[in-house]
Amino acid sequence: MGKTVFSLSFTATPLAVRRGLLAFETYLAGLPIASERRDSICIVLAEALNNITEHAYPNATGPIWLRAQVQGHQFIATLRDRGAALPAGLLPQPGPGTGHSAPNPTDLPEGGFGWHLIRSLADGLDHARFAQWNELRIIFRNAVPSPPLP
Amino acid sequence: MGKTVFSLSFTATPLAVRRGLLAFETYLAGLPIASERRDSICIVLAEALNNITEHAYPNATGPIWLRAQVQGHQFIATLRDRGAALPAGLLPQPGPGTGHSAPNPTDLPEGGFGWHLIRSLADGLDHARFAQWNELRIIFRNAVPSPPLP
Amino acid sequence: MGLRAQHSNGFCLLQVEDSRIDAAGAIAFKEAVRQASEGGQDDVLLDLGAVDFIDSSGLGAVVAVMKALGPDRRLHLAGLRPAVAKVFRLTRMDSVFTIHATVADALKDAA
Amino acid sequence: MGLRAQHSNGFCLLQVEDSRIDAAGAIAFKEAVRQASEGGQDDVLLDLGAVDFIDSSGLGAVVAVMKALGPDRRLHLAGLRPAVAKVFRLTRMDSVFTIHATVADALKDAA
Ligand SMILES: Nc1ncnc2c1ncn2[C@@H]1O[C@H](COP(=O)(O)OP(=O)(O)O)[C@@H](O)[C@H]1O
Ligand SMILES: Nc1ncnc2c1ncn2[C@@H]1O[C@H](COP(=O)(O)OP(=O)(O)O)[C@@H](O)[C@H]1O
Repeated sequence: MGKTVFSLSFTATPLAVRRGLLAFETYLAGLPIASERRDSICIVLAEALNNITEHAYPNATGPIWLRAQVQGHQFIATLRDRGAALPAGLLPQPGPGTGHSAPNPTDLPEGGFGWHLIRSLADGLDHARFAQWNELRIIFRNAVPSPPLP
Repeated sequence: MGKTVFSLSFTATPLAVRRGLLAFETYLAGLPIASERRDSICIVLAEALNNITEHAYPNATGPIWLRAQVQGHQFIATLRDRGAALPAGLLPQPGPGTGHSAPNPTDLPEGGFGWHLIRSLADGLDHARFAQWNELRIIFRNAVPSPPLP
Repeated sequence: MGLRAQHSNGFCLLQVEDSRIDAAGAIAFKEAVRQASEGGQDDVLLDLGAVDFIDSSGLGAVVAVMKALGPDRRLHLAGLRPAVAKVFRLTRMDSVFTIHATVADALKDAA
Repeated sequence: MGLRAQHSNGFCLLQVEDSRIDAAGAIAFKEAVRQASEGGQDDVLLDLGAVDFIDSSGLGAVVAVMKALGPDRRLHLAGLRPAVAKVFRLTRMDSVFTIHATVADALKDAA
Protein backbone atom coordinates (compact mmCIF):
# COMPACT_ATOMS: atom_id res chain seq x y z
CA MET A 1 0.00 0.00 0.00
CA GLY A 2 2.66 2.44 1.07
CA LYS A 3 4.59 1.71 -2.07
CA THR A 4 1.90 2.86 -4.45
CA VAL A 5 3.07 5.91 -6.37
CA PHE A 6 0.78 7.73 -8.74
CA SER A 7 2.12 10.14 -11.29
CA LEU A 8 0.61 11.96 -14.20
CA SER A 9 2.00 14.65 -16.42
CA PHE A 10 -0.20 16.66 -18.73
CA THR A 11 -0.63 20.02 -20.35
CA ALA A 12 -2.15 22.71 -18.16
CA THR A 13 -5.69 23.16 -19.48
CA PRO A 14 -8.92 23.05 -17.49
CA LEU A 15 -10.05 19.91 -19.31
CA ALA A 16 -6.75 18.11 -18.77
CA VAL A 17 -6.89 19.09 -15.10
CA ARG A 18 -10.38 17.59 -14.84
CA ARG A 19 -9.25 14.37 -16.49
CA GLY A 20 -6.14 14.21 -14.37
CA LEU A 21 -8.18 14.67 -11.21
CA LEU A 22 -10.58 11.92 -12.25
CA ALA A 23 -7.70 9.46 -12.67
CA PHE A 24 -6.20 10.67 -9.40
CA GLU A 25 -9.52 10.20 -7.57
CA THR A 26 -9.79 6.65 -8.83
CA TYR A 27 -6.30 5.95 -7.55
CA LEU A 28 -7.14 7.62 -4.23
CA ALA A 29 -10.31 5.57 -3.83
CA GLY A 30 -8.10 2.46 -3.68
CA LEU A 31 -6.15 3.75 -0.69
CA PRO A 32 -7.22 3.21 2.92
CA ILE A 33 -8.10 6.87 3.48
CA ALA A 34 -11.45 7.94 4.95
CA SER A 35 -13.83 9.34 2.36
CA GLU A 36 -14.15 12.65 4.19
CA ARG A 37 -10.38 13.04 4.00
CA ARG A 38 -10.28 11.98 0.36
CA ASP A 39 -12.69 14.81 -0.42
CA SER A 40 -10.32 17.26 1.26
CA ILE A 41 -7.34 15.97 -0.70
CA CYS A 42 -9.25 16.26 -3.97
CA ILE A 43 -10.38 19.81 -3.20
CA VAL A 44 -6.81 20.90 -2.42
CA LEU A 45 -5.39 19.29 -5.54
CA ALA A 46 -8.11 20.79 -7.73
CA GLU A 47 -7.35 24.27 -6.43
CA ALA A 48 -3.60 23.87 -6.72
CA LEU A 49 -3.90 22.56 -10.29
CA ASN A 50 -6.34 25.30 -11.28
CA ASN A 51 -3.96 27.91 -9.88
CA ILE A 52 -1.20 26.57 -12.08
CA THR A 53 -3.45 26.65 -15.14
CA GLU A 54 -4.71 30.16 -14.43
CA HIS A 55 -1.85 31.93 -12.70
CA ALA A 56 1.40 30.11 -13.36
CA TYR A 57 0.61 29.91 -17.08
CA PRO A 58 -1.53 33.05 -17.52
CA ASN A 59 -1.08 33.56 -21.25
CA ALA A 60 0.09 30.25 -22.59
CA THR A 61 0.12 26.74 -21.27
CA GLY A 62 2.80 24.32 -20.21
CA PRO A 63 3.46 21.06 -18.47
CA ILE A 64 2.11 20.00 -15.10
CA TRP A 65 3.50 17.00 -13.29
CA LEU A 66 1.53 15.51 -10.43
CA ARG A 67 2.89 12.82 -8.18
CA ALA A 68 1.27 11.36 -5.09
CA GLN A 69 2.06 8.69 -2.59
CA VAL A 70 1.50 7.44 0.91
CA GLN A 71 4.43 7.89 3.29
CA GLY A 72 3.76 6.27 6.61
CA HIS A 73 0.58 7.89 7.87
CA GLN A 74 0.98 10.86 5.59
CA PHE A 75 -0.36 11.38 2.13
CA ILE A 76 1.91 13.56 0.05
CA ALA A 77 1.21 15.20 -3.30
CA THR A 78 3.87 16.97 -5.32
CA LEU A 79 3.06 19.34 -8.18
CA ARG A 80 5.55 20.76 -10.62
CA ASP A 81 5.11 23.39 -13.29
CA ARG A 82 7.41 25.51 -15.42
CA GLY A 83 5.37 28.69 -15.08
CA ALA A 84 5.57 31.97 -13.19
CA ALA A 85 7.11 31.78 -9.76
CA LEU A 86 4.68 31.67 -6.87
CA PRO A 87 4.44 35.17 -5.34
CA ALA A 88 6.19 35.41 -1.96
CA GLY A 89 3.79 35.55 0.96
CA LEU A 90 1.19 33.36 -0.73
CA LEU A 91 2.50 30.38 1.12
CA PRO A 92 2.54 30.74 4.89
CA GLN A 93 2.12 27.62 6.91
CA PRO A 94 -1.42 26.36 6.53
CA GLY A 95 -4.08 26.64 9.19
CA PRO A 96 -6.69 29.26 9.94
CA GLY A 97 -5.58 32.80 10.61
CA THR A 98 -2.37 32.83 8.57
CA GLY A 99 -1.77 34.16 5.09
CA HIS A 100 -4.06 36.46 3.15
CA SER A 101 -7.59 36.07 4.37
CA ALA A 102 -10.53 34.47 2.63
CA PRO A 103 -12.95 36.66 0.69
CA ASN A 104 -15.92 37.87 2.69
CA PRO A 105 -19.04 35.88 1.76
CA THR A 106 -21.33 38.90 1.99
CA ASP A 107 -19.36 40.57 -0.83
CA LEU A 108 -20.56 37.75 -3.07
CA PRO A 109 -17.08 37.03 -4.40
CA GLU A 110 -16.79 34.98 -7.56
CA GLY A 111 -13.18 33.99 -6.98
CA GLY A 112 -10.22 34.20 -4.66
CA PHE A 113 -11.10 31.11 -2.66
CA GLY A 114 -8.41 28.84 -4.04
CA TRP A 115 -5.59 29.41 -1.59
CA HIS A 116 -7.99 29.69 1.30
CA LEU A 117 -9.26 26.18 0.59
CA ILE A 118 -5.73 24.87 0.17
CA ARG A 119 -4.59 26.36 3.46
CA SER A 120 -7.69 25.20 5.28
CA LEU A 121 -7.41 21.57 4.22
CA ALA A 122 -3.71 20.81 3.81
CA ASP A 123 -1.54 20.17 6.85
CA GLY A 124 1.72 21.27 5.32
CA LEU A 125 2.87 23.16 2.24
CA ASP A 126 6.35 23.48 0.86
CA HIS A 127 7.33 25.44 -2.18
CA ALA A 128 10.64 25.40 -3.95
CA ARG A 129 11.81 26.83 -7.22
CA PHE A 130 14.44 24.83 -9.08
CA ALA A 131 15.73 26.21 -12.36
CA GLN A 132 12.54 27.26 -14.15
CA TRP A 133 10.30 24.90 -12.19
CA ASN A 134 7.93 25.41 -9.28
CA GLU A 135 7.58 22.48 -6.95
CA LEU A 136 4.76 22.49 -4.45
CA ARG A 137 4.64 19.70 -1.89
CA ILE A 138 1.32 19.28 -0.10
CA ILE A 139 1.18 17.17 3.03
CA PHE A 140 -1.85 15.58 4.63
CA ARG A 141 -1.01 14.21 8.05
CA ASN A 142 -2.65 11.18 9.60
CA ALA A 143 -4.46 10.45 6.38
CA VAL A 144 -3.62 6.77 6.49
CA PRO A 145 -4.70 4.81 9.56
CA SER A 146 -2.41 2.46 11.41
CA PRO A 147 -1.79 -0.30 10.58
CA PRO A 148 -2.26 0.20 6.83
CA LEU A 149 -4.78 -2.17 5.31
CA PRO A 150 -3.25 -4.96 3.20
CA MET B 1 -3.11 15.51 -25.32
CA GLY B 2 -0.06 13.77 -26.69
CA LYS B 3 1.91 14.97 -23.72
CA THR B 4 -0.18 13.21 -21.13
CA VAL B 5 1.90 10.59 -19.37
CA PHE B 6 0.36 8.27 -16.82
CA SER B 7 2.49 6.32 -14.44
CA LEU B 8 1.75 4.20 -11.43
CA SER B 9 3.95 1.98 -9.36
CA PHE B 10 2.55 -0.49 -6.89
CA THR B 11 3.13 -3.82 -5.26
CA ALA B 12 2.16 -6.85 -7.34
CA THR B 13 -1.03 -8.17 -5.71
CA PRO B 14 -4.34 -8.90 -7.41
CA LEU B 15 -6.08 -6.11 -5.48
CA ALA B 16 -3.39 -3.55 -6.29
CA VAL B 17 -3.60 -4.59 -9.94
CA ARG B 18 -7.36 -4.02 -9.88
CA ARG B 19 -6.96 -0.60 -8.31
CA GLY B 20 -4.18 0.34 -10.68
CA LEU B 21 -6.29 -0.68 -13.66
CA LEU B 22 -9.22 1.39 -12.39
CA ALA B 23 -7.03 4.49 -12.19
CA PHE B 24 -5.56 3.66 -15.60
CA GLU B 25 -9.04 3.26 -17.12
CA THR B 26 -10.10 6.65 -15.79
CA TYR B 27 -7.02 8.19 -17.38
CA LEU B 28 -7.69 6.32 -20.62
CA ALA B 29 -11.30 7.51 -20.72
CA GLY B 30 -9.98 11.07 -21.04
CA LEU B 31 -8.01 10.28 -24.20
CA PRO B 32 -9.49 10.48 -27.69
CA ILE B 33 -9.48 6.71 -28.21
CA ALA B 34 -12.56 4.82 -29.40
CA SER B 35 -14.27 2.90 -26.62
CA GLU B 36 -13.90 -0.41 -28.44
CA ARG B 37 -10.15 0.16 -28.58
CA ARG B 38 -10.00 1.26 -24.96
CA ASP B 39 -11.54 -2.08 -24.02
CA SER B 40 -8.78 -3.89 -25.91
CA ILE B 41 -6.07 -1.86 -24.21
CA CYS B 42 -7.55 -2.59 -20.79
CA ILE B 43 -7.81 -6.31 -21.50
CA VAL B 44 -4.17 -6.48 -22.59
CA LEU B 45 -2.92 -4.53 -19.59
CA ALA B 46 -4.98 -6.63 -17.20
CA GLU B 47 -3.48 -9.82 -18.60
CA ALA B 48 0.07 -8.49 -18.62
CA LEU B 49 -0.25 -7.24 -15.03
CA ASN B 50 -1.83 -10.49 -13.86
CA ASN B 51 1.00 -12.43 -15.48
CA ILE B 52 3.52 -10.43 -13.51
CA THR B 53 1.63 -11.02 -10.27
CA GLU B 54 1.25 -14.75 -10.89
CA HIS B 55 4.29 -15.76 -12.89
CA ALA B 56 7.03 -13.16 -12.50
CA TYR B 57 6.55 -13.12 -8.72
CA PRO B 58 5.31 -16.69 -8.14
CA ASN B 59 6.20 -17.02 -4.45
CA ALA B 60 6.61 -13.51 -3.18
CA THR B 61 5.63 -10.14 -4.49
CA GLY B 62 7.52 -7.11 -5.73
CA PRO B 63 7.18 -3.82 -7.49
CA ILE B 64 5.31 -3.17 -10.72
CA TRP B 65 5.71 0.04 -12.62
CA LEU B 66 3.20 0.95 -15.29
CA ARG B 67 3.64 3.86 -17.62
CA ALA B 68 1.43 4.85 -20.52
CA GLN B 69 1.30 7.60 -23.06
CA VAL B 70 0.14 8.62 -26.48
CA GLN B 71 2.86 8.90 -29.10
CA GLY B 72 1.52 10.27 -32.34
CA HIS B 73 -1.23 7.87 -33.35
CA GLN B 74 0.10 5.13 -31.13
CA PHE B 75 -0.76 4.33 -27.58
CA ILE B 76 2.17 2.80 -25.72
CA ALA B 77 2.21 1.10 -22.36
CA THR B 78 5.39 0.07 -20.59
CA LEU B 79 5.46 -2.40 -17.71
CA ARG B 80 8.43 -3.11 -15.51
CA ASP B 81 8.90 -5.73 -12.84
CA ARG B 82 11.82 -7.18 -10.94
CA GLY B 83 10.64 -10.77 -11.13
CA ALA B 84 11.49 -13.92 -13.05
CA ALA B 85 12.65 -13.40 -16.61
CA LEU B 86 10.02 -13.94 -19.27
CA PRO B 87 10.54 -17.40 -20.81
CA ALA B 88 11.97 -17.22 -24.33
CA GLY B 89 9.44 -18.00 -27.03
CA LEU B 90 6.54 -16.52 -25.11
CA LEU B 91 6.87 -13.32 -27.04
CA PRO B 92 6.66 -13.71 -30.78
CA GLN B 93 5.32 -10.82 -32.73
CA PRO B 94 1.61 -10.50 -32.02
CA GLY B 95 -1.12 -11.47 -34.41
CA PRO B 96 -3.04 -14.69 -34.99
CA GLY B 97 -1.11 -17.83 -35.75
CA THR B 98 2.14 -17.03 -34.00
CA GLY B 99 3.37 -18.12 -30.61
CA HIS B 100 1.93 -20.90 -28.52
CA SER B 101 -1.69 -21.42 -29.40
CA ALA B 102 -4.77 -20.60 -27.41
CA PRO B 103 -6.37 -23.33 -25.30
CA ASN B 104 -9.12 -25.27 -27.02
CA PRO B 105 -12.53 -24.10 -25.79
CA THR B 106 -13.99 -27.60 -25.87
CA ASP B 107 -11.43 -28.68 -23.25
CA LEU B 108 -13.12 -26.21 -20.87
CA PRO B 109 -9.82 -24.64 -19.86
CA GLU B 110 -9.80 -22.53 -16.72
CA GLY B 111 -6.61 -20.69 -17.59
CA GLY B 112 -3.92 -20.16 -20.15
CA PHE B 113 -5.71 -17.42 -22.07
CA GLY B 114 -3.55 -14.54 -20.90
CA TRP B 115 -0.92 -14.42 -23.60
CA HIS B 116 -3.41 -15.33 -26.27
CA LEU B 117 -5.47 -12.24 -25.40
CA ILE B 118 -2.36 -10.07 -25.29
CA ARG B 119 -1.16 -11.27 -28.69
CA SER B 120 -4.60 -10.96 -30.22
CA LEU B 121 -5.16 -7.36 -29.16
CA ALA B 122 -1.75 -5.68 -29.07
CA ASP B 123 -0.07 -4.55 -32.29
CA GLY B 124 3.47 -4.78 -31.04
CA LEU B 125 5.33 -6.27 -28.10
CA ASP B 126 8.89 -5.68 -27.04
CA HIS B 127 10.57 -7.30 -24.12
CA ALA B 128 13.91 -6.41 -22.64
CA ARG B 129 15.69 -7.45 -19.50
CA PHE B 130 17.90 -4.83 -17.85
CA ALA B 131 19.77 -5.78 -14.71
CA GLN B 132 17.11 -7.59 -12.68
CA TRP B 133 14.16 -5.88 -14.39
CA ASN B 134 11.78 -7.03 -17.10
CA GLU B 135 10.50 -4.31 -19.34
CA LEU B 136 7.55 -5.06 -21.60
CA ARG B 137 6.52 -2.43 -24.10
CA ILE B 138 3.06 -2.88 -25.60
CA ILE B 139 2.11 -0.91 -28.67
CA PHE B 140 -1.36 -0.15 -29.98
CA ARG B 141 -1.17 1.34 -33.45
CA ASN B 142 -3.67 3.86 -34.83
CA ALA B 143 -5.32 4.15 -31.46
CA VAL B 144 -5.45 7.93 -31.59
CA PRO B 145 -7.24 9.52 -34.53
CA SER B 146 -5.76 12.37 -36.50
CA PRO B 147 -5.81 15.18 -35.64
CA PRO B 148 -5.85 14.56 -31.89
CA LEU B 149 -8.72 16.27 -30.12
CA PRO B 150 -7.75 19.38 -28.15
CA MET C 1 -23.45 20.92 -19.36
CA GLY C 2 -26.57 18.86 -18.68
CA LEU C 3 -29.38 20.71 -16.94
CA ARG C 4 -32.95 19.47 -16.63
CA ALA C 5 -35.49 22.23 -16.03
CA GLN C 6 -38.98 21.88 -14.59
CA HIS C 7 -41.51 24.08 -12.81
CA SER C 8 -42.86 22.96 -9.49
CA ASN C 9 -44.42 24.60 -6.38
CA GLY C 10 -43.46 28.09 -7.48
CA PHE C 11 -39.86 27.06 -8.16
CA CYS C 12 -37.91 26.90 -11.35
CA LEU C 13 -36.26 23.58 -10.50
CA LEU C 14 -32.93 23.00 -12.24
CA GLN C 15 -31.33 19.62 -11.88
CA VAL C 16 -27.61 19.55 -12.69
CA GLU C 17 -26.86 16.36 -14.58
CA ASP C 18 -23.07 16.54 -14.56
CA SER C 19 -21.03 15.11 -11.72
CA ARG C 20 -18.64 18.08 -11.56
CA ILE C 21 -18.91 21.86 -11.62
CA ASP C 22 -15.29 22.77 -12.16
CA ALA C 23 -13.03 25.20 -13.98
CA ALA C 24 -13.52 23.28 -17.23
CA GLY C 25 -17.31 23.57 -16.99
CA ALA C 26 -18.01 26.75 -15.04
CA ILE C 27 -18.79 28.96 -18.04
CA ALA C 28 -21.07 26.39 -19.65
CA PHE C 29 -22.79 25.93 -16.31
CA LYS C 30 -23.50 29.66 -15.93
CA GLU C 31 -24.78 29.86 -19.48
CA ALA C 32 -27.03 26.80 -19.11
CA VAL C 33 -28.58 28.15 -15.90
CA ARG C 34 -29.04 31.58 -17.46
CA GLN C 35 -30.91 30.13 -20.44
CA ALA C 36 -33.04 27.84 -18.31
CA SER C 37 -34.10 30.52 -15.83
CA GLU C 38 -34.36 33.51 -18.15
CA GLY C 39 -37.65 35.37 -18.34
CA GLY C 40 -39.29 33.64 -15.38
CA GLN C 41 -40.26 35.11 -12.05
CA ASP C 42 -39.93 32.05 -9.83
CA ASP C 43 -37.17 31.47 -7.37
CA VAL C 44 -34.60 29.05 -8.72
CA LEU C 45 -33.94 25.77 -6.94
CA LEU C 46 -30.68 24.17 -8.03
CA ASP C 47 -30.61 20.44 -7.40
CA LEU C 48 -26.97 19.46 -6.85
CA GLY C 49 -27.76 15.86 -5.91
CA ALA C 50 -25.81 14.48 -8.89
CA VAL C 51 -22.78 16.72 -8.36
CA ASP C 52 -20.05 15.05 -6.41
CA PHE C 53 -17.39 17.70 -6.84
CA ILE C 54 -17.22 21.47 -7.07
CA ASP C 55 -14.10 23.62 -7.10
CA SER C 56 -13.74 27.33 -6.39
CA SER C 57 -14.45 28.18 -10.05
CA GLY C 58 -17.68 26.22 -9.79
CA LEU C 59 -18.50 27.99 -6.55
CA GLY C 60 -17.84 31.32 -8.28
CA ALA C 61 -20.20 30.27 -11.05
CA VAL C 62 -22.96 29.54 -8.55
CA VAL C 63 -22.43 33.00 -7.04
CA ALA C 64 -22.56 34.55 -10.51
CA VAL C 65 -25.81 32.75 -11.20
CA MET C 66 -27.30 34.16 -8.02
CA LYS C 67 -26.26 37.68 -8.93
CA ALA C 68 -27.66 37.31 -12.43
CA LEU C 69 -31.08 36.42 -11.01
CA GLY C 70 -31.30 39.94 -9.61
CA PRO C 71 -32.75 41.10 -6.33
CA ASP C 72 -36.26 39.67 -6.77
CA ARG C 73 -35.47 36.00 -7.33
CA ARG C 74 -33.67 33.87 -4.80
CA LEU C 75 -31.33 30.99 -5.52
CA HIS C 76 -31.95 27.88 -3.41
CA LEU C 77 -29.62 24.91 -3.33
CA ALA C 78 -30.51 21.33 -2.48
CA GLY C 79 -28.90 17.92 -2.33
CA LEU C 80 -25.32 18.95 -1.52
CA ARG C 81 -23.11 15.89 -1.35
CA PRO C 82 -20.25 15.80 1.19
CA ALA C 83 -17.42 17.26 -0.90
CA VAL C 84 -19.69 19.99 -2.23
CA ALA C 85 -21.03 20.87 1.22
CA LYS C 86 -17.45 21.07 2.45
CA VAL C 87 -16.49 23.71 -0.12
CA PHE C 88 -19.54 25.82 0.75
CA ARG C 89 -18.82 25.47 4.47
CA LEU C 90 -15.11 26.28 4.35
CA THR C 91 -15.68 29.39 2.28
CA ARG C 92 -18.67 30.32 4.47
CA MET C 93 -20.73 30.65 1.31
CA ASP C 94 -23.28 28.38 3.00
CA SER C 95 -24.41 31.54 4.79
CA VAL C 96 -25.24 33.27 1.53
CA PHE C 97 -27.53 30.70 -0.09
CA THR C 98 -30.72 29.09 1.08
CA ILE C 99 -29.61 25.49 1.38
CA HIS C 100 -32.07 22.61 1.75
CA ALA C 101 -31.12 19.02 2.52
CA THR C 102 -33.14 17.66 -0.40
CA VAL C 103 -35.33 18.94 -3.20
CA ALA C 104 -38.33 17.43 -1.41
CA ASP C 105 -37.50 19.50 1.67
CA ALA C 106 -37.24 22.65 -0.38
CA LEU C 107 -40.62 22.07 -2.02
CA LYS C 108 -42.20 21.25 1.34
CA ASP C 109 -40.73 24.38 2.96
CA ALA C 110 -42.22 26.45 0.16
CA ALA C 111 -45.69 24.88 0.35
CA MET D 1 -18.71 -10.45 -4.28
CA GLY D 2 -22.29 -9.24 -4.63
CA LEU D 3 -24.67 -11.76 -6.14
CA ARG D 4 -28.44 -11.46 -6.12
CA ALA D 5 -30.29 -14.77 -6.54
CA GLN D 6 -33.86 -15.33 -7.64
CA HIS D 7 -35.90 -18.10 -9.23
CA SER D 8 -37.78 -17.40 -12.40
CA ASN D 9 -39.13 -19.43 -15.37
CA GLY D 10 -37.23 -22.55 -14.37
CA PHE D 11 -33.96 -20.66 -14.00
CA CYS D 12 -31.84 -19.98 -11.00
CA LEU D 13 -31.16 -16.36 -11.98
CA LEU D 14 -27.95 -14.94 -10.53
CA GLN D 15 -27.28 -11.28 -11.00
CA VAL D 16 -23.65 -10.25 -10.51
CA GLU D 17 -23.57 -6.95 -8.68
CA ASP D 18 -19.87 -6.16 -9.05
CA SER D 19 -18.49 -4.32 -12.03
CA ARG D 20 -15.48 -6.60 -12.44
CA ILE D 21 -14.78 -10.31 -12.38
CA ASP D 22 -11.01 -10.28 -12.18
CA ALA D 23 -8.06 -12.04 -10.57
CA ALA D 24 -8.74 -10.26 -7.27
CA GLY D 25 -12.33 -11.49 -7.17
CA ALA D 26 -12.39 -14.78 -9.09
CA ILE D 27 -12.32 -17.07 -6.06
CA ALA D 28 -15.03 -15.13 -4.22
CA PHE D 29 -17.09 -15.17 -7.40
CA LYS D 30 -16.84 -18.96 -7.74
CA GLU D 31 -17.73 -19.42 -4.09
CA ALA D 32 -20.70 -17.04 -4.24
CA VAL D 33 -22.13 -18.78 -7.30
CA ARG D 34 -21.59 -22.19 -5.73
CA GLN D 35 -23.49 -21.21 -2.59
CA ALA D 36 -26.31 -19.57 -4.50
CA SER D 37 -26.87 -22.44 -6.92
CA GLU D 38 -26.17 -25.38 -4.60
CA GLY D 39 -28.84 -28.00 -4.13
CA GLY D 40 -31.11 -26.79 -6.92
CA GLN D 41 -31.99 -28.50 -10.18
CA ASP D 42 -32.65 -25.49 -12.39
CA ASP D 43 -30.34 -24.27 -15.06
CA VAL D 44 -28.34 -21.25 -13.93
CA LEU D 45 -28.69 -17.95 -15.75
CA LEU D 46 -25.86 -15.57 -14.93
CA ASP D 47 -26.78 -11.94 -15.54
CA LEU D 48 -23.56 -10.09 -16.39
CA GLY D 49 -25.32 -6.81 -17.23
CA ALA D 50 -23.52 -4.96 -14.43
CA VAL D 51 -20.08 -6.38 -15.25
CA ASP D 52 -18.05 -4.09 -17.42
CA PHE D 53 -14.78 -5.97 -17.23
CA ILE D 54 -13.65 -9.57 -17.06
CA ASP D 55 -10.09 -10.86 -17.31
CA SER D 56 -8.88 -14.38 -18.07
CA SER D 57 -9.02 -15.33 -14.38
CA GLY D 58 -12.66 -14.25 -14.33
CA LEU D 59 -13.28 -16.21 -17.51
CA GLY D 60 -11.66 -19.25 -15.87
CA ALA D 61 -13.96 -18.79 -12.89
CA VAL D 62 -17.03 -18.82 -15.14
CA VAL D 63 -15.77 -22.06 -16.71
CA ALA D 64 -15.19 -23.54 -13.25
CA VAL D 65 -18.74 -22.60 -12.28
CA MET D 66 -20.09 -24.37 -15.32
CA LYS D 67 -18.11 -27.52 -14.54
CA ALA D 68 -19.27 -27.45 -10.91
CA LEU D 69 -22.90 -27.47 -12.02
CA GLY D 70 -22.35 -30.96 -13.40
CA PRO D 71 -23.74 -32.51 -16.58
CA ASP D 72 -27.45 -31.98 -15.80
CA ARG D 73 -27.57 -28.22 -15.30
CA ARG D 74 -26.58 -25.74 -17.94
CA LEU D 75 -24.99 -22.36 -17.42
CA HIS D 76 -26.56 -19.54 -19.45
CA LEU D 77 -25.06 -16.07 -19.69
CA ALA D 78 -26.89 -12.85 -20.44
CA GLY D 79 -26.20 -9.15 -20.70
CA LEU D 80 -22.57 -9.25 -21.84
CA ARG D 81 -21.22 -5.74 -22.17
CA PRO D 82 -18.72 -4.96 -24.96
CA ALA D 83 -15.43 -5.63 -23.14
CA VAL D 84 -16.82 -8.84 -21.63
CA ALA D 85 -18.19 -10.06 -24.96
CA LYS D 86 -14.79 -9.37 -26.51
CA VAL D 87 -12.99 -11.65 -24.05
CA PHE D 88 -15.46 -14.48 -24.67
CA ARG D 89 -15.19 -14.00 -28.42
CA LEU D 90 -11.40 -13.85 -28.66
CA THR D 91 -10.98 -16.98 -26.56
CA ARG D 92 -13.82 -18.65 -28.49
CA MET D 93 -15.46 -19.46 -25.17
CA ASP D 94 -18.64 -17.91 -26.59
CA SER D 95 -19.05 -21.30 -28.32
CA VAL D 96 -19.14 -23.13 -24.99
CA PHE D 97 -21.85 -21.21 -23.15
CA THR D 98 -25.44 -20.47 -24.04
CA ILE D 99 -25.31 -16.72 -24.41
CA HIS D 100 -28.43 -14.54 -24.54
CA ALA D 101 -28.49 -10.84 -25.36
CA THR D 102 -30.52 -10.00 -22.28
CA VAL D 103 -32.06 -11.75 -19.30
CA ALA D 104 -35.49 -11.06 -20.79
CA ASP D 105 -34.45 -12.90 -23.97
CA ALA D 106 -33.22 -15.86 -21.95
CA LEU D 107 -36.48 -16.12 -20.02
CA LYS D 108 -38.51 -15.78 -23.22
CA ASP D 109 -36.44 -18.44 -25.01
CA ALA D 110 -37.11 -20.77 -22.08
CA ALA D 111 -40.86 -20.09 -21.95
N1 LIG E 1 0.51 28.93 -8.88
C1 LIG E 1 0.51 30.28 -8.87
N2 LIG E 1 1.45 30.96 -9.54
C2 LIG E 1 1.44 32.31 -9.53
N3 LIG E 1 0.53 33.07 -8.88
C3 LIG E 1 -0.43 32.46 -8.21
C4 LIG E 1 -0.50 31.04 -8.17
N4 LIG E 1 -1.56 30.70 -7.42
C5 LIG E 1 -2.14 31.84 -7.01
N5 LIG E 1 -1.48 32.91 -7.49
C6 LIG E 1 -1.85 34.32 -7.22
O1 LIG E 1 -2.61 34.35 -5.99
C7 LIG E 1 -3.89 34.96 -6.17
C8 LIG E 1 -4.95 34.26 -5.28
O2 LIG E 1 -5.19 32.93 -5.72
P1 LIG E 1 -6.49 32.11 -5.31
O3 LIG E 1 -6.72 32.25 -3.83
O4 LIG E 1 -6.36 30.74 -5.82
O5 LIG E 1 -7.70 32.84 -6.01
P2 LIG E 1 -8.26 32.72 -7.51
O6 LIG E 1 -9.64 32.21 -7.29
O7 LIG E 1 -8.20 34.13 -8.03
O8 LIG E 1 -7.40 31.76 -8.26
C9 LIG E 1 -4.16 34.82 -7.65
O9 LIG E 1 -5.03 35.83 -8.12
C10 LIG E 1 -2.74 34.93 -8.25
O10 LIG E 1 -2.38 36.26 -8.44
N1 LIG F 1 5.47 -12.30 -16.88
C1 LIG F 1 5.81 -13.61 -16.89
N2 LIG F 1 6.95 -14.02 -16.32
C2 LIG F 1 7.26 -15.32 -16.33
N3 LIG F 1 6.53 -16.30 -16.89
C3 LIG F 1 5.39 -15.96 -17.49
C4 LIG F 1 4.97 -14.62 -17.51
N4 LIG F 1 3.80 -14.55 -18.15
C5 LIG F 1 3.50 -15.81 -18.53
N5 LIG F 1 4.44 -16.68 -18.12
C6 LIG F 1 4.41 -18.15 -18.38
O1 LIG F 1 3.59 -18.38 -19.53
C7 LIG F 1 2.51 -19.27 -19.26
C8 LIG F 1 1.25 -18.89 -20.03
O2 LIG F 1 0.70 -17.66 -19.55
P1 LIG F 1 -0.79 -17.22 -19.86
O3 LIG F 1 -1.12 -17.39 -21.29
O4 LIG F 1 -0.98 -15.83 -19.34
O5 LIG F 1 -1.72 -18.19 -19.04
P2 LIG F 1 -2.18 -18.20 -17.52
O6 LIG F 1 -3.67 -18.05 -17.60
O7 LIG F 1 -1.75 -19.52 -17.01
O8 LIG F 1 -1.53 -17.04 -16.84
C9 LIG F 1 2.34 -19.22 -17.77
O9 LIG F 1 1.80 -20.39 -17.23
C10 LIG F 1 3.77 -18.95 -17.28
O10 LIG F 1 4.50 -20.14 -17.16
